[in-house]
Amino acid sequence: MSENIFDPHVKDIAWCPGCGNFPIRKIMLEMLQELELDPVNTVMVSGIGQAAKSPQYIQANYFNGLHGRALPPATAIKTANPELTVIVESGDGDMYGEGGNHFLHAIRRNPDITAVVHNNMIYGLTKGQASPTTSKGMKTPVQINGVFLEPFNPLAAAIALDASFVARVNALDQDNTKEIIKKAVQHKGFALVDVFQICVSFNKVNTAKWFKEHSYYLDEQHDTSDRSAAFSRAIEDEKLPLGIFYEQKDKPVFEESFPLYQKDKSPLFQRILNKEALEKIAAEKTE
Amino acid sequence: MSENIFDPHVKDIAWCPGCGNFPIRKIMLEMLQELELDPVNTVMVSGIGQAAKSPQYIQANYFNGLHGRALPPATAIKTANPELTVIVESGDGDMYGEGGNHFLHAIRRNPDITAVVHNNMIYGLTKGQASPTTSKGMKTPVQINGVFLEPFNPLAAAIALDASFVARVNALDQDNTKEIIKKAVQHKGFALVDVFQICVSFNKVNTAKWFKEHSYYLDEQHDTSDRSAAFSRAIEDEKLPLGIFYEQKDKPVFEESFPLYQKDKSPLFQRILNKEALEKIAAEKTE
Amino acid sequence: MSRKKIAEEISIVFSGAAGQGIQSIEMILTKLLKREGYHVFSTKEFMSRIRGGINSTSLRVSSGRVNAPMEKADLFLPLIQDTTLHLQDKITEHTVIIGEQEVVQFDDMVDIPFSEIAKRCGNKIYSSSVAVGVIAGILDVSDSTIEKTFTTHFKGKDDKIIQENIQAAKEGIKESAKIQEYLEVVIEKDASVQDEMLISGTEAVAMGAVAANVRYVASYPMSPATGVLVKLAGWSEQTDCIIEQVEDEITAVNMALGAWYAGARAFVTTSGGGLALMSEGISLSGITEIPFVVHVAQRPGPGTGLPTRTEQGDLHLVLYSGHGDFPRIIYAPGTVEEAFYLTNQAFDLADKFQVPVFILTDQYFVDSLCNTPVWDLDKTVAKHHFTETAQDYKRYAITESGVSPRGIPGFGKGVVKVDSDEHDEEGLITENLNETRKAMVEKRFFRKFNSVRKEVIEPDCFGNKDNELLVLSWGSTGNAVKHAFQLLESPPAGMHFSQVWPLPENIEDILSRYKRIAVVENNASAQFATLLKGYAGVPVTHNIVKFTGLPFSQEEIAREIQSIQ
Amino acid sequence: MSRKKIAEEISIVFSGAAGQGIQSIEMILTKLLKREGYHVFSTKEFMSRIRGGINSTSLRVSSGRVNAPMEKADLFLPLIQDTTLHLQDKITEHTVIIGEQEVVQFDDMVDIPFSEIAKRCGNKIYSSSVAVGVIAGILDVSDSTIEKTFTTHFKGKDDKIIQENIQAAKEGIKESAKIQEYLEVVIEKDASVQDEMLISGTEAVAMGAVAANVRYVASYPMSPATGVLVKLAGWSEQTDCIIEQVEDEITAVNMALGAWYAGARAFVTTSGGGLALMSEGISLSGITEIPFVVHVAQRPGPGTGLPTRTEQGDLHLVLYSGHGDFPRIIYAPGTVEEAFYLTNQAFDLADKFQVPVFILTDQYFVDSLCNTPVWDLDKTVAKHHFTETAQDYKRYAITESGVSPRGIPGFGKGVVKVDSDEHDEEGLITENLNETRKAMVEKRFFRKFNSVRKEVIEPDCFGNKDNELLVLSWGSTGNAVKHAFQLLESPPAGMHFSQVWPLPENIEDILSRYKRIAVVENNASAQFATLLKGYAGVPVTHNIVKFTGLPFSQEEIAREIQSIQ
Ligand SMILES: Cc1ncc(C[n+]2csc(CCOP(=O)(O)OP(=O)(O)O)c2C)c(N)n1
Ligand SMILES: Cc1ncc(C[n+]2csc(CCOP(=O)(O)OP(=O)(O)O)c2C)c(N)n1
Ligand code: SF4
Ligand code: SF4
Ligand SMILES: [Mg+2]
Ligand SMILES: [Mg+2]
Repeated sequence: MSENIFDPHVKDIAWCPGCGNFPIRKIMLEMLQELELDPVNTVMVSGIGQAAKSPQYIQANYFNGLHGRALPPATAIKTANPELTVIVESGDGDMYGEGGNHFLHAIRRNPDITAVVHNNMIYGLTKGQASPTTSKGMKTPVQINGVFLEPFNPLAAAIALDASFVARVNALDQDNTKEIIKKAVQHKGFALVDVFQICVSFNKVNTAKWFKEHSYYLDEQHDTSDRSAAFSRAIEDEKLPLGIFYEQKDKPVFEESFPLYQKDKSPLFQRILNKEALEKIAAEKTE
Repeated sequence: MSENIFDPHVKDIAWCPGCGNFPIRKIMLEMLQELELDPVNTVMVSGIGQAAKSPQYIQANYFNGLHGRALPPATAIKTANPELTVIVESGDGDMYGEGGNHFLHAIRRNPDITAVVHNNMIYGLTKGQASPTTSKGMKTPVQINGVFLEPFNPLAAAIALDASFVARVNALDQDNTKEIIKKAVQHKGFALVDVFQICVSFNKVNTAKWFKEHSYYLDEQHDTSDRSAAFSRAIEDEKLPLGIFYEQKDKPVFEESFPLYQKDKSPLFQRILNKEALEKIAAEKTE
Repeated sequence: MSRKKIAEEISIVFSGAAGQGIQSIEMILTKLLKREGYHVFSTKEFMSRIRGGINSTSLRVSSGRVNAPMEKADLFLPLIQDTTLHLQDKITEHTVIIGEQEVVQFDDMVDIPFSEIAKRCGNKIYSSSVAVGVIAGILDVSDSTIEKTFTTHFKGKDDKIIQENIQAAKEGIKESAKIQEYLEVVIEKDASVQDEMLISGTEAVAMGAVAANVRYVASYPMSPATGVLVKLAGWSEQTDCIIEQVEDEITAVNMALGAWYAGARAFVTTSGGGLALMSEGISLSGITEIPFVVHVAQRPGPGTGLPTRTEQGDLHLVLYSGHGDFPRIIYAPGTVEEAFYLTNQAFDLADKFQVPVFILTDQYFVDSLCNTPVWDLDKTVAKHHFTETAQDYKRYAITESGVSPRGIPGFGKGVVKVDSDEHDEEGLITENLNETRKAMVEKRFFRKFNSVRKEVIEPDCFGNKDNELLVLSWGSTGNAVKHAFQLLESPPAGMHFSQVWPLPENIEDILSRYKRIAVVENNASAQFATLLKGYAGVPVTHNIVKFTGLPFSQEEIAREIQSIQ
Repeated sequence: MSRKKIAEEISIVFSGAAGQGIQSIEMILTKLLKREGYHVFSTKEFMSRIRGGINSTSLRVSSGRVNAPMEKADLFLPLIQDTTLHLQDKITEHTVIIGEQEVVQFDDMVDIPFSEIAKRCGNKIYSSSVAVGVIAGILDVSDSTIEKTFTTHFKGKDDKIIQENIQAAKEGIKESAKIQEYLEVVIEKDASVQDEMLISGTEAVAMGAVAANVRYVASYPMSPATGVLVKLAGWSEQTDCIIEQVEDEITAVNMALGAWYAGARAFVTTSGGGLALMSEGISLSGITEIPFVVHVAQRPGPGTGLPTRTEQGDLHLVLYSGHGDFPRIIYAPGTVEEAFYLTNQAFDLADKFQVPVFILTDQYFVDSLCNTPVWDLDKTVAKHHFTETAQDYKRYAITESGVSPRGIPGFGKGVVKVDSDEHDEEGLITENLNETRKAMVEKRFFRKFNSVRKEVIEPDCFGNKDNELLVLSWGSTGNAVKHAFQLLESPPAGMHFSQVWPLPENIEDILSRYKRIAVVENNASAQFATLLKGYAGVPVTHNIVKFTGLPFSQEEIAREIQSIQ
C-alpha cells in the first residue's frame, strides 16, 4: 500500500504499550486514506483524554479542544464550512460524561459529522476512575465499593434521540471496524460509532478476551431502519451486539437547513460584508 | 376539604392569567396534602424559569437554584438526608436544555426523588424561544425559519437510560395527573413525570385543544415493566400516549448504596466527627 | 400644581403592568417625536414576569441630545395604580399626573378617560394610541406626522385598524388641552433629527456585529442579552448569518470558537451567569489563540439575582474569567454610537490579535432608546485577518508581535492544528518547559499584550480639566455623569472610559494630575476603581456606587459630586 | 568528580519513564529515611501520560526541616537515558551520577547493575529495591529499619516477595560503598522525626477536611486535584463519608451546595479548568449564602495547559469567579501543616459566615511529601453552625453581622427557603429594589465582609524586619523564599501570606514601612502583586515571576533577590 499521507510518523506516542488506542489509530489512518480524503480538507476534533490525543498523531487539521467539548466546535466547523470532512475522536468520559449535554443536542442537530468514541469504559488519562460506561461493580480508587450507577448505554440513548447513524465496533476486529467507520464517515448526518477499546493500564475487567466473549455481530436480519428493533438490540446486555444498529439515510442535516446555503454553497470564510443589507437595516431605523 | 398546609396563600403569582402552571400548582398542592406529607420534611427543588417559580408558591422547604441545575442539589439533598421527600419542579428548557447532562446522570444514579417537568414546549420566562421539546417548524423570534432540530423525547431518553419510573401527563386532566404524580412521589427511585402544560403567551401551537387532540391514555395492556415496549410507545408521534410508560419497582436507589447508611440511618447533619478514624489515619502516616 | 413653563426638555413617565401596552406606547411615541424633530431618549425598568406586576418607561423629549436617566417626571401617566410606591421618587409636587380616574387615584390629577375614548374610536385596546395622542398634543406634533408614523408602525395591519388608531391619537391630542392648563411646553425642534435613526443599545450592538460581517451566532437566551440574539436572527435572511440557539452557554463559546477556527466571524451574547459558564471556554480562546467576541449585558447578581434589572457588576468576572494568563480586550460603550463602532472594532481586534474581546453593556443600556446619526460605514471594518497557508504552515509560529499568522482549514496547502494543551509552534502537545512553554507564554501573553495595548482607546475627557477632582466613569454611566456636570455650578474634571481593559499605557500619567479621584459605577464593590488601583497605581479617593438594580440618574450623580466637591 | 563531604543535607534526584518505578522508590525511601530519623522532603515532576516519557523525583534528606525545591543534585540516579536534557539543570560537576551502564551513559558515572542484582535476588522488578538500598547505604540506614519498612510497605504481599525485596535492598547497601569514594555523607539524625507523619500536600488537605467532619465529596477527576478525591474515597469507610464522582464540575458545585443546604459538610476538589466551570455555582453560593468549600490545585493554563505541572495562575480566577458581588475567603497554604489546619478552618468559616471558601494549592504542593509532627486535633474544629428552626423562621433575617442564622430542612419547626433570585428575609423572590435589594446587599456583601475580615490570618513575618526591601510570597512558594533567605548573606524582610483574601484590615500599615516590595509568584501576570496594589494601595516594585510549569527553587529565588538587593 502506498505511503499514507495522514501518517505524520510521530516518534513518541504518549499511549501505553499495548493500548487499544493503537489499533484504532491504525484503522483511522487506513480509513482516511482509503476514502481518499485530503488532509487539508479534513478536520479532526477532540476533547481531552488519552483517546483525545488521537488527532496529535494524524496529519490533518485538528481542533484539540477542552475536555468534554468536542461536539460543539465540530458542529460549528462543519456548519461554517460544509466542504470540510469533520471527524470527532474522543473518549467515553469525554463524550458521555463531561460532554453529555452536547451529545444529546448534537444528535438532535444532525450535522454531517462522525463521532468515533474510544470506549475503554474508564478514565484513562486521569488514572483509572469510573467512566459513565464502566460496568457496575468495578472497583477503582474512587469507586472503592464498586460502581453503583447504571452504565450509560450510548447506543440506546442515541437511538432514543433518533440519531441518524448508530454503530458499535470492537477495535480489535480491525477489518469490520474499518468498514463500519468508513460507512459512518460516508453517512450523511451525525454518525455515532462507539468503539470497544482496551485499556491495559486501568481496565482489568474489559480486556480483549472479555470484549471478544461478550460481543457478537448483528446479522443481516437486523433491520437498521427499524428504530424500535434497534433499541431492543441496543439494550441487550448479556452479549453486546456489534455492527450498525440504526441508520436513517434521508434525515435532513443541520448545516443544510440554513437558507444561506440554499442560496449559495460557499463556505462562510469566503463571504464578504453585504453593505446593502446593513444600510437597509439602518434605513429602517430612520423611519 | 381541610385547609391545605402547603398553600401559603400568596397574593401575587407571577404567571400570566390562564397559564398552565396554575393547574399544575393546584395538582401539586393537593397531591402534597393527600399524601399527608409534612412541609418541614418536604423540599421542593427548582432551577430558573416560569415553571421553576413553583416552589415560591408552596409552603415547604425549597432550594430555588440556578437555571438547569435542579437535579444535582436535589440528589444531594436526598443523599444527605434520606428522611426528606424531595421533589423537583422545573421547566422543559431547564431540565432538557441547560440541564441535559444532569438529566442523563441523575437517572443513572436513581436517587429517590421525583422530577415534575412543566413541559410547555417553549422558553416562557425569556419570552418565547424554542425549547428542546418545541415542535419542528414552529417559528419564534429566534427560530425565524421554524425549528429545525428533532424535538427531544424525554420519555424515550429516560427509558434508554433505564429510568425507574417514566410517565407523561396532561396538566389539564387534573384527576389522572394527580394520581400519576402521587405514584411518582411514592415510587422508590428517580421518577420522571413530563407534564403537558400550556403557555398562553408564547406557545400558540400546543394549546389546550392541541394537547387534548394529540394525546390518549395508555391502556391496561401496556406492560410497564417491558422496556422495549415502553420505548416503542414513547416514540409514537401521531398521538402522544399519556400515563405510566415504564416502571421498575426494585431498582436499587442511590442514597441507599452508601455503606454509611447501611450501618446507620441517621441523616448526615446529625453526625459528629469521628476522631478515632482521623487519629487512625494519622497514625498510619507515622509508620 | 401650578402652571409650569417647560423649555428645552420634558420628562414623561408611563407605568403599567407587563402586557398592558406601555411598550407599544414607547415604540410609537419615540418614532413620532423623532419624526417631528425632537431629540428623544427613553429608558425602561420592568419586572421579571410576562404579565402583571408594575413596569415603567421614562421618556425625555428635548431640543438637544439628552441620553441619560432623570429622576423627576414632569408628566406621569400610570395605567394602573402603583400600590408598591415603586415610582414614588419620580413624582414631585410639580409632576402632572394624567390618568383614567376609574383606574388610578391621585389627589390631584388630570382625568382622561382613555378606554372610553378608545372604545369610541372602535376598540378599547386603542387606549395606548389615545395616550400617545395626549403626549403628541402637548408636544405640538402635526397630524401628518401622526398619520405617517401610525401607518408605518402598523404596516401590514388592516387599514381600518390603522385609521381607528389614528383617530384615537387625534382624540388624544384634543384631550391634551386639559394639560396645557398646568404646563406650557416650548421645546425647539431640530429638523436634522428627522433623518437620524432611533436605536436601542441592543440594536447598536447587533448592528455593529453585522457591520463586522458576523456570520455565526451561537447563544442561549438570557435577559438582558437576548435582544441582540433576536435582532440578529430577525435580520439573518438579509445578512446571511447562521443563528443557532444552543443547549447551554458552554456550547455557545465552544461553537463560536469552532466557527472562528473555520474562518467565520462568530458572536455570542449573554449575561453574567451565562458568561460564568463560559469561563473555561474563554481560557480555550486564550491558549488556542482563536478569536472570540462576546457581548455581556450585565444584570444584578449574584446568582439569578434580578434578571431584568441593571448593574455593572461583571467587570471583574469578564476581566478574570478563564484560568491562566492571556490577553483580552474589554469595551464598555457609553452611547449607542460607541456600542456600534466598538462592537464592530471588537471583531477586528479579536481577529487581528486572536484574543477574546468582550463588549460589556447592561440592562439599562441595552433597553434604552435614542436618536443618533446614521452610522458612517466608512468608519467600520470587516476585513478578515486570516491568511492562506503554505504546506509547512505552523499555527503558532513565534513572532515578534506575539501574533502568529492565523490559517484556517481548507484555505491553502497547510493544515491548521490548534491545541488546548501547551504546544509547540506546529500546535503539537509539548512538555518542553524551559524553552517551548516559556517561549509560548512570552509570545502569547507578554508580547501580544503589548501589541494589544498599542490600540487602546484613550478615555474621553470633559468638564473642567484643571480641577483637582476627577470624576471617572465607564460604560453605561458615562452619559449620566456628563449630564450631571451640566447640573453643577462648577463641574470638576470628567473622564469616561469606553475601553476598560487594557488600560492605556500612560494611565498613571493621565490620572496622577488629580488630587482626588471619584469613580462612579453601578456595583457594590467599586470594581473599576479596584482595577485602576491595581494596574494604574492611582489612589481612588471616592467610590460613588449604586447597587439597587436601577441605573444612576443624572441628579443623583450631581448630588454625589456636590457632596465631595 | 572529587570526594565531597556532605554535611547536614543531601539532595538526590531519580529519573525514569512513567511506570518505571521511581514513584515506588520515592515511597519506600521516604518512609525508610523518616523511620531512621532523617528529615525528608521529596517533590516530583512528571509528564501527562501513563507510561513512557521522562519524569523525576527530587529528594532532600537533612538534619533539619528543609521543605523546598533545590536546584542542584548531589546524587543523580537515572533509570533511563534523558535524551531531552530535561534535567540538565540539576547536574553539576559535583553531582555523582549512579546508573546501570547498560541503560544510561554518562562520561563519569558509578555503574551499579540494578537489574542484574535484582535478578539475582529473585526478579528483575526488584531493581527499585536495589536503588533504595544504595541510597540507604549512603545514609547509613540500619538493617532493622530496612526490614521494618519493607514489611509494612509490602503488607499483604507474599512473604517470599517481601524477603527478596529486602535482600535486594541489602545488596544495594553493599553497592553503595562505590559511592563513598566520591561522597562522604554525615547528616545528623533526629529521633523525634521517627514519630512524625510522612505527609503529602494532598493528604494534608484531605485530612483537614476529615478533621472538619466532611461528609459529602462531589468531584470530577482532574489533575492535580484528583489525589484529594482518591484519599477521601480511600478513607470513606472509616470516616462514613459519601463520595460521589459526578458527571461534570457544574454538578460538583451544585451538589455540594445541596448537601450543605441539607446540613452535611460538603467538599469539592478540582483544578483551574474545573473551577472555571463552577463559576456560576460559586455565585449561587454567594446569593443563597450556602457555605461552600473547594480545593483548587493549580496547574498551568490557559486551557488544558500543562496538566501535570505547577503554577499559581488561578488566584484571580478564584478571587473573581462568579458574577456579582459577594464575600469569599481564600487560603493558600505554604506548608502541609498550614494545609491541614487551614482546610479544617475553611469548613468552619464557610459554615459560620455562609460564604464560599477556597483552598488554593498547586501541583508542586500537593505532590510533595515531607515529615511533619502529628496533627494536634485540639487545634481543629468540627462544630456545625446551623440552628434549629422555629416555625416563623426566616432564612435571610437582616442582622447586624451580616450573617443570618442558617436553618436546614427537617431540623426544627420552620421551613428553609433558599433562592438564587434576589429575595426578601423569608427567601421569596423580590423586586423591591430601593429597600429589600439594598438591605440584602448591605447585609450579604458589606456587613458580612467586615465580619469575615475580623478573622483574617496575618501574614507570617521573617527575615530582617527592618530592611527596606520586603520579599512577599503566598501559597506554595513560601518555603522556597524562607529557604532562599538562608542562602543570602543579609536577608531582607520576608512575609508569607497563607490567606490571600480578604487581606488584613491594616495591610497598608503593615506594608507601607517598606520602600521596596518584591512579590514572588509562580505565574506570568503577577496576580498577587496586582491584588495588593488594588486593595492595599501599596506599590509593588519588583515582580519575581516564573511560568515554565516548574516550581521555584530556593537557589533561583536567592539569585533573584540578590539581583535587586
Ligand atoms: C474540565 C475538565 N475536567 C477534568 C479534566 C481532567 N480529565 C482529563 S481527561 C479525563 C477523562 C478521560 O477519560 P476518557 O474521556 O474516557 O478518555 P481516556 O483517557 O479514557 O481515553 C479527565 C477527567 C479536564 N481536563 N478538564
Ligand atoms: C445560565 C443561565 N442561562 C440562561 C438563563 C435565562 N433563562 C431563564 S429561564 C430560561 C428558560 C426557561 O424555559 P423553561 O425552563 O422551559 O421554563 P418556562 O419559563 O418555560 O417555564 C432561560 C433561558 C439563566 N437564568 N441562566
Ligand atoms: S492508560 Fe489505558 S487508555 Fe491510556 S494509554 Fe494507557 S492503556 Fe491506553
Ligand atoms: S409566559 Fe407562558 S409559561 Fe410563563 S407564565 Fe405566561 S403563560 Fe405561563
Ligand atoms: Mg475512557
Ligand atoms: Mg418551558
